Amino acid sequence: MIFRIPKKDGEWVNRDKKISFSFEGETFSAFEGDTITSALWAAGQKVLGRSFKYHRPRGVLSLANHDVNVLVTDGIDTNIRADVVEVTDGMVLTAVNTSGGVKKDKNSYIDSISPLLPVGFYYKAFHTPRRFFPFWEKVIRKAAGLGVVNFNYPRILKRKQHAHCDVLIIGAGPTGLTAAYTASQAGLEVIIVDENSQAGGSLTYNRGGDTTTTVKHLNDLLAKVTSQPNITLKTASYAAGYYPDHLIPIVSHEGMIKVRAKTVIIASGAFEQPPVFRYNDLPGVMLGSAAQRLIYRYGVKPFNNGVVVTANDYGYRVALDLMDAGTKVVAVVDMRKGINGGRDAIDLGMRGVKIYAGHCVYEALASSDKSSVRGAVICAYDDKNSVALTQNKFTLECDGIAMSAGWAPAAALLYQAGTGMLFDSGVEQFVPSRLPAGMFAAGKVNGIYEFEQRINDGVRAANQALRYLGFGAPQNVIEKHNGLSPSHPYPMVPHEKGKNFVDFDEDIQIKDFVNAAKEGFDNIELMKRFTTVGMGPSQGKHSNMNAIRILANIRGLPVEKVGTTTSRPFFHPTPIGHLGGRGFHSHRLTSLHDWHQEHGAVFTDIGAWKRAAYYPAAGQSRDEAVQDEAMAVRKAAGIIDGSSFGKIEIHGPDAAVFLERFFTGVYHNQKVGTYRHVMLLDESGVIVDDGIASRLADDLFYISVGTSNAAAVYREMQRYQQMWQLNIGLVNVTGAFGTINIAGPAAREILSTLTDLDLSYDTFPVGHVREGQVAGVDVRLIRVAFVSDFAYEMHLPMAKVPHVWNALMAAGAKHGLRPFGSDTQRLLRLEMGHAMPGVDTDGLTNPFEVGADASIKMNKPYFIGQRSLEILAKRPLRKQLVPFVLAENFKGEMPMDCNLVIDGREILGRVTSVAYSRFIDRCIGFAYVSPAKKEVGSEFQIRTDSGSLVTARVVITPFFKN
Amino acid sequence: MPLRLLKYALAKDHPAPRFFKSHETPKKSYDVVIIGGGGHGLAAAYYLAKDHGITNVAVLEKGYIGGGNTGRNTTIVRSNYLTPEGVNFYDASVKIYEGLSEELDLNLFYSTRGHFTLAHTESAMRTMRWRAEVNKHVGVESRVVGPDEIAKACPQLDLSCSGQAPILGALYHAPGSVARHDGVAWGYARGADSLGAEIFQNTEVLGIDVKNGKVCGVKTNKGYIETKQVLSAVAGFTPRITEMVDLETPIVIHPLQACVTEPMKPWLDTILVSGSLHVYVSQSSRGELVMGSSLDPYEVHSTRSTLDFVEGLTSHMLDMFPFLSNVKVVRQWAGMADMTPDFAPIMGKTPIEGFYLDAGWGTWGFKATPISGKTMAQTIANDSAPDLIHSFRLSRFEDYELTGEKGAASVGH
Amino acid sequence: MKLLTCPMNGTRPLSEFIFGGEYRDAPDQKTCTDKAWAAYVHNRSGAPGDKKEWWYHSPSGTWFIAERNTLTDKVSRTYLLGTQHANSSANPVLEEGK
Amino acid sequence: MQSTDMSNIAQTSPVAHAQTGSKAKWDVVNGMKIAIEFSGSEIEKSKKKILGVTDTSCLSRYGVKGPQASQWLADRGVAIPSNPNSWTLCNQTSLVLRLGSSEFLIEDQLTGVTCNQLSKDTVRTAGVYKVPRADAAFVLSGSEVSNLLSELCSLDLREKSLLAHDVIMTQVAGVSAVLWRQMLNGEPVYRIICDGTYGPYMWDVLLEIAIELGGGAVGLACYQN
Repeated sequence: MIFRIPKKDGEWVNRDKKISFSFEGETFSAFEGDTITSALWAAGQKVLGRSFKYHRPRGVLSLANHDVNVLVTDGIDTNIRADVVEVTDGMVLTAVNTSGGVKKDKNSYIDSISPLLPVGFYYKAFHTPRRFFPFWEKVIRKAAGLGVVNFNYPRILKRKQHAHCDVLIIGAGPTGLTAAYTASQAGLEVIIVDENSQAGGSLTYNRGGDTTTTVKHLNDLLAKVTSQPNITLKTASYAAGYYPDHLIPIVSHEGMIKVRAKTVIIASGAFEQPPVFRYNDLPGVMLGSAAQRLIYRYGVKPFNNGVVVTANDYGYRVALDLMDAGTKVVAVVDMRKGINGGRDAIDLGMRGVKIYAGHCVYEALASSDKSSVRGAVICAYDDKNSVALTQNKFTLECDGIAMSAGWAPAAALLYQAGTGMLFDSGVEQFVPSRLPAGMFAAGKVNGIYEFEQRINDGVRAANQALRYLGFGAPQNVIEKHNGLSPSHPYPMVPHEKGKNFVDFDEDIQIKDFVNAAKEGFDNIELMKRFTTVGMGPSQGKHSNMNAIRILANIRGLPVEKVGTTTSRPFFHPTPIGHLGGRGFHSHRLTSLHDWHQEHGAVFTDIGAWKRAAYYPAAGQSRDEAVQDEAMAVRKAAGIIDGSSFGKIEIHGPDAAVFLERFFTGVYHNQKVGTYRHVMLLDESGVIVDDGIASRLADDLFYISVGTSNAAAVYREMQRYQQMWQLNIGLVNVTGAFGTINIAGPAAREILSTLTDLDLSYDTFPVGHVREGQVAGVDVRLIRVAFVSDFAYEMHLPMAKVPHVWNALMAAGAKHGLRPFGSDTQRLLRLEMGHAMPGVDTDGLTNPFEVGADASIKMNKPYFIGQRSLEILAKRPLRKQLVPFVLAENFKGEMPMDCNLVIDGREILGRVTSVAYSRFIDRCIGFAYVSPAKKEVGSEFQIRTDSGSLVTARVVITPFFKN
Repeated sequence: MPLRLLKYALAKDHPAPRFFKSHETPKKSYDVVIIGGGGHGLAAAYYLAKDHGITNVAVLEKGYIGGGNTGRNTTIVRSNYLTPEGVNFYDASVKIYEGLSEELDLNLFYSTRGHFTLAHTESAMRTMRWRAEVNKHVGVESRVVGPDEIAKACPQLDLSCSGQAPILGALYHAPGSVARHDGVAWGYARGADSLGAEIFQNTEVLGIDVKNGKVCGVKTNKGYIETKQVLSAVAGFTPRITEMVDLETPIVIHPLQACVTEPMKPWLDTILVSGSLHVYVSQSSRGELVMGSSLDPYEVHSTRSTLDFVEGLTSHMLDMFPFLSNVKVVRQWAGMADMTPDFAPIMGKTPIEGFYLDAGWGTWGFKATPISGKTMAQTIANDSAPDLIHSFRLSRFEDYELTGEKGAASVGH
Repeated sequence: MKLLTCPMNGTRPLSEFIFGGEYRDAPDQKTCTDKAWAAYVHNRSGAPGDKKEWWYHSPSGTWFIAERNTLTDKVSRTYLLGTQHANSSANPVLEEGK
Repeated sequence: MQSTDMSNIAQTSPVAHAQTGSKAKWDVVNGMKIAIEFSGSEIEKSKKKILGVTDTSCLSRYGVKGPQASQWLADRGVAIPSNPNSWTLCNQTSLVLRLGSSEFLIEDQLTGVTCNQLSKDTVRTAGVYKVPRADAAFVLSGSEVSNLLSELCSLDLREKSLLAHDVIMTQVAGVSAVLWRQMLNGEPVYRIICDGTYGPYMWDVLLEIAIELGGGAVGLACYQN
């Protein structure tokens, strides 16, 4: 650890805990608390990764979670951000996106052919002749992408929780900590988060050589904040984005906390921005704040002999910190004219540091293997017109360059929340001008840089939040930044040979912007898309501001006229496992679910329900099982659990009126003890669902409808009742009642052993309803002929269904009673000739097309969809649903649901249901045909999957009557 | 390296000209004014000039070209629709796309990957067969495939979807492709510009002049433009334009969201769609997973992002690809979609003479870009819509002759 | 996620609600023309602006009316149909500020 | 037709399906077979302190709604909560929950009798509509409950926000549910009820998280005396 320096107060590494890990095959040691990068840098390892496009060697840039050229993999996980991820003992790491290792990346030749890859080159070539494109595409796809995904990576379910607070503060720097303490004094619930593993923000690295004062400031603030029970401080947690009504997900290693805040204070600080000069990307060239982080967080000396290039006064503090770390500061190169840097400059001068004002780094010089810096070429610089005056350029030997040119506000969440931002030339950055209700900004993000002013701004923002929440608090004003701008308006050094990088993610240089503009992409959004600036993993944190400046310069516009690109979540890339979390897949079970399982049922999902589809005997196919179950119903008896059906009670004197408006039929004259068909349409006359309405009393109807639409039908009833305000009460008993249907010639006899009700077919015919007891349980007994003419459907409390079911099974044993499932029910109802909404209809089917004219009572004053039916009735029928059979003992390829009905080139319609019925010994089904073919006896052609044509003939229903 | 890149290496000055001239103020009048500088509007301008020699055309774009849904969609191109009208229409689009890079001399990265629409339920399987049969009938390569064939094309896919929604099969559509969405707009812009059409960015339409049922001019923030023919090609903003001419339509706006991951080395070669899990995903040429889901559930004229969208999408992505837990989502965004009651576009003439609609694109606009441009150009040139788009006419709603795409709506995009 | 205030149950995240579409008065179906009815059934006032909308709070089964601006997505008030007086605001979080 | 029939009919808790496989001890309470013990009272008592999940579906419930419902209940001596979405105690042994303004759910605690009395009254009255109940009901106890709820429900359910007599209808793990706090045997607990057909799902979700947080399944026995 040759670059490790003696311990200083406040560092983040624990020197008592030594750990070791390997990188690119070499073993390294580190301290607990080191990030991968800090540990490697401490060991003198400079080439930490390769760039995305040119595969240039890269080292430290920010140490602030946007060094995306330094992504590593541990073989399990990939695209690990080395600059911020803490190294752990035994880690085995390699850099991603290299061919043959980070030191000798075979792809580094791309750097030398970069002239062949102008901006947007992939739009300009590879597509002619067309037949070659697939080849080029493979080449390019291989080159693209960063890490390799591990297909065996385990599914990790992170916890996702909700939290609520009065004030959420983003950023635990001096500003945020101050705001938190101020807000907490009113007894409010405060949550303050920071993405760093420790709170303190700039106080943890920016010291200007003065550790004592800085650490005292930090400790005082932390002490105040931690003393408040109503403040929750979360470090290593970042605010991933802003969503409407102050919903902000806070992401940490543990998971995601969705904070719903009454007010939000953004104190997220600013990102340091690199000046742009040739080879500003060499390992050893880093942001001033990155050098400071190395020194004070990790006790690592950034380099031995350093040049500081600055375009603001911050660089002078960086120089002092470097000296504090034992780095020899060869020179401070200030791109600005005149005497700057205030007291720090004098201090540096007295300590013998040469200061070159009005100069720039014209280019950094690379060591022979391009793996590090060997010097910096310095020349005079006219920073008003940003031209390098190279006539007297000279070289300074050094092994590192620290860059300070200014800042860009970390304003992503402010933008996402819809904050209006204005460019403040006093600080050369965008600052909030119009904040959304309940949202406040403070500190650097607000254009405030001086320490005391940031403290005051934290207090001010907290007071504003308090007033917003209705508390009394002083109204302070934002203190304007006094003094020179912390950011330089145009820290760019042109160089004919280029390689002066603006976006390190995507290897974009100044000339790329110039050329993009030349080609017409001179709008910031178009330029972003054409150059891909800011589209890399760091999302423009270090490149967007310079890109805007360059475009403004090209177009001769002020920066604010160029504007910014839209900010979108996420602030940092956020793992899918965190966002997905524990997936909830709710489902409903009937009270017979255990029974079905024990009897080998195969289940199918219908809406939220798990229904028994059929009960195969050992080794039995679905079709065999279904035919057996169907035969049992036809020859003896079958029983099905229909508990998932929709069940709705309509009480009250206006019940019949409600039904007549809601459904297509007539109900006012319906006799108690009978049921009638109900059909629901939408306003355009399309069939929504159908079912039956049993009249249990003058003022009580009991509706049962299909499984999948039940909730929607009930919901629509509630909506229309709100409009109609009839004297009724709606009760949804779908979950409270279960349903058993026993069907078949033996059904009546089986049932009769368990009830005193008179079940004879003539006194209790199809269409009638009784209430009574079965097996000692009160039931509603309905003679519904959906699957069979000899069927009895019982509706009873869900919890008592198993009792009745078991009683029936026992009583039915000697009659050959067996359970049947929903798949069998489909076949049975088909044999009976009943069309099913959703199966035999689609999103546009009207009642005429399914021949349901009988269910439509047009002479009523009103029902939903009536007026549209009047219109449709005048129009020619487009298609008609018909029952059909295939030839007797048809042996060809079986048609399937949704095979087409074909007439030459014309599609007449499609098959909606088709099956072989063992009972009828015929292939039967429903199909849509052209009205011309709807007459009984007419024939049409169905085309099977393999393309053969099968002749079908229109018949009457029920099918077994043919 | 292709030779054509050499010139960039040799030339001292970047040798590429502007894609399209930058015009500031429009002329007094144009034969045709196209509202909307997205793919559709620019394609219409291109084909008006190329196919019909109509070049006195202005394309008015409120923002920057391709900045609407053209630049926001997930770039999937396919033609496996449910109705013959739909299949024919989108098939014609696919056929133009296949040669478009050459025609526009711009590499659109039109990449045919094959498109699987996964079915997790019996009823979904029915819809897949329905679409497959119609596609086959019209001559488009689609068929119902079983789990093994899906596994062969995408071995990384968990066919049981974590046991939550086992995959029963899929509709396989061989021509399914992806393309560079921005490039499509830029290519058409360059083509239209070179043939004489004028493109105006930052030019907003403030009103449309209609006198006794005829279009006679357009008011813009850059002055008044006389014209007898106006095409509205502003998916996401259609109701604002139709309101200017008092034209009622069924269109309502719902946001459609999408998101993208960090780049990773290519592994997903096909395009996958799951209706039940509301997921569609492909891997871009940059190596990002480009993912989308179903429409936002309520009307709002905004491109705001929501967290529940990305939560739901990622949760279902993990059902399909459990190993993605630590792959990171970089960015989410949204576009505004023109939704119609039958999930089909509204194209062609309107009751207002000289006012043409290219709208109602729902979530299907990008794949239709070339053919909508071609057919709308035809419609404008002949003042009559070609048969290919007859069933998409606005009057179908008054006639109760909605198209049947609704049946396939659950599996869109 | 966005918040919406149910007149009966208070402010809840949008996930608890189902959007019921624009609230519209139907023309008199006895007297209106086929054309007018078809327009009512199919056409919508799709331009952005203040709309009266149906919303349904699923856990409690409450239908109510929300007056919402479809451009800003801000809800000005919500109420049960027939009780027009606004008995709740769009979003306490955003409107507590004085 | 609310349980006028012979009550000796075997019923099983709607949640039971999720507990088959667990070595639960079963008993019949109020005519319903329900899990009364899972891992022994000692262990369960300790889990109960951290995060206990208990199936209380067997408690008798009675539902009624309609414009006249509150009058009808009042006439039968049932205490009516004054505000919508709140609950009150009736005869010390029954909870009366007011769901919205005109629907009521009465739950007899282990010793309560109100529901049985009410259900004997089978005469149908204008403006009073009985709501048959078949709920899955749960008790959540212990120090970690709000931690668990913070993952399953987006509302602020901490004691300072969910007041003593509040009743809320919301979604828990994506399922519509009624939620409130109450005292049980002198201990503060959270209560969740949802449609019985969602019972097994809800149990699985609650238990999975409870176990992660150091709690677990607690049998009804822990509350029976």
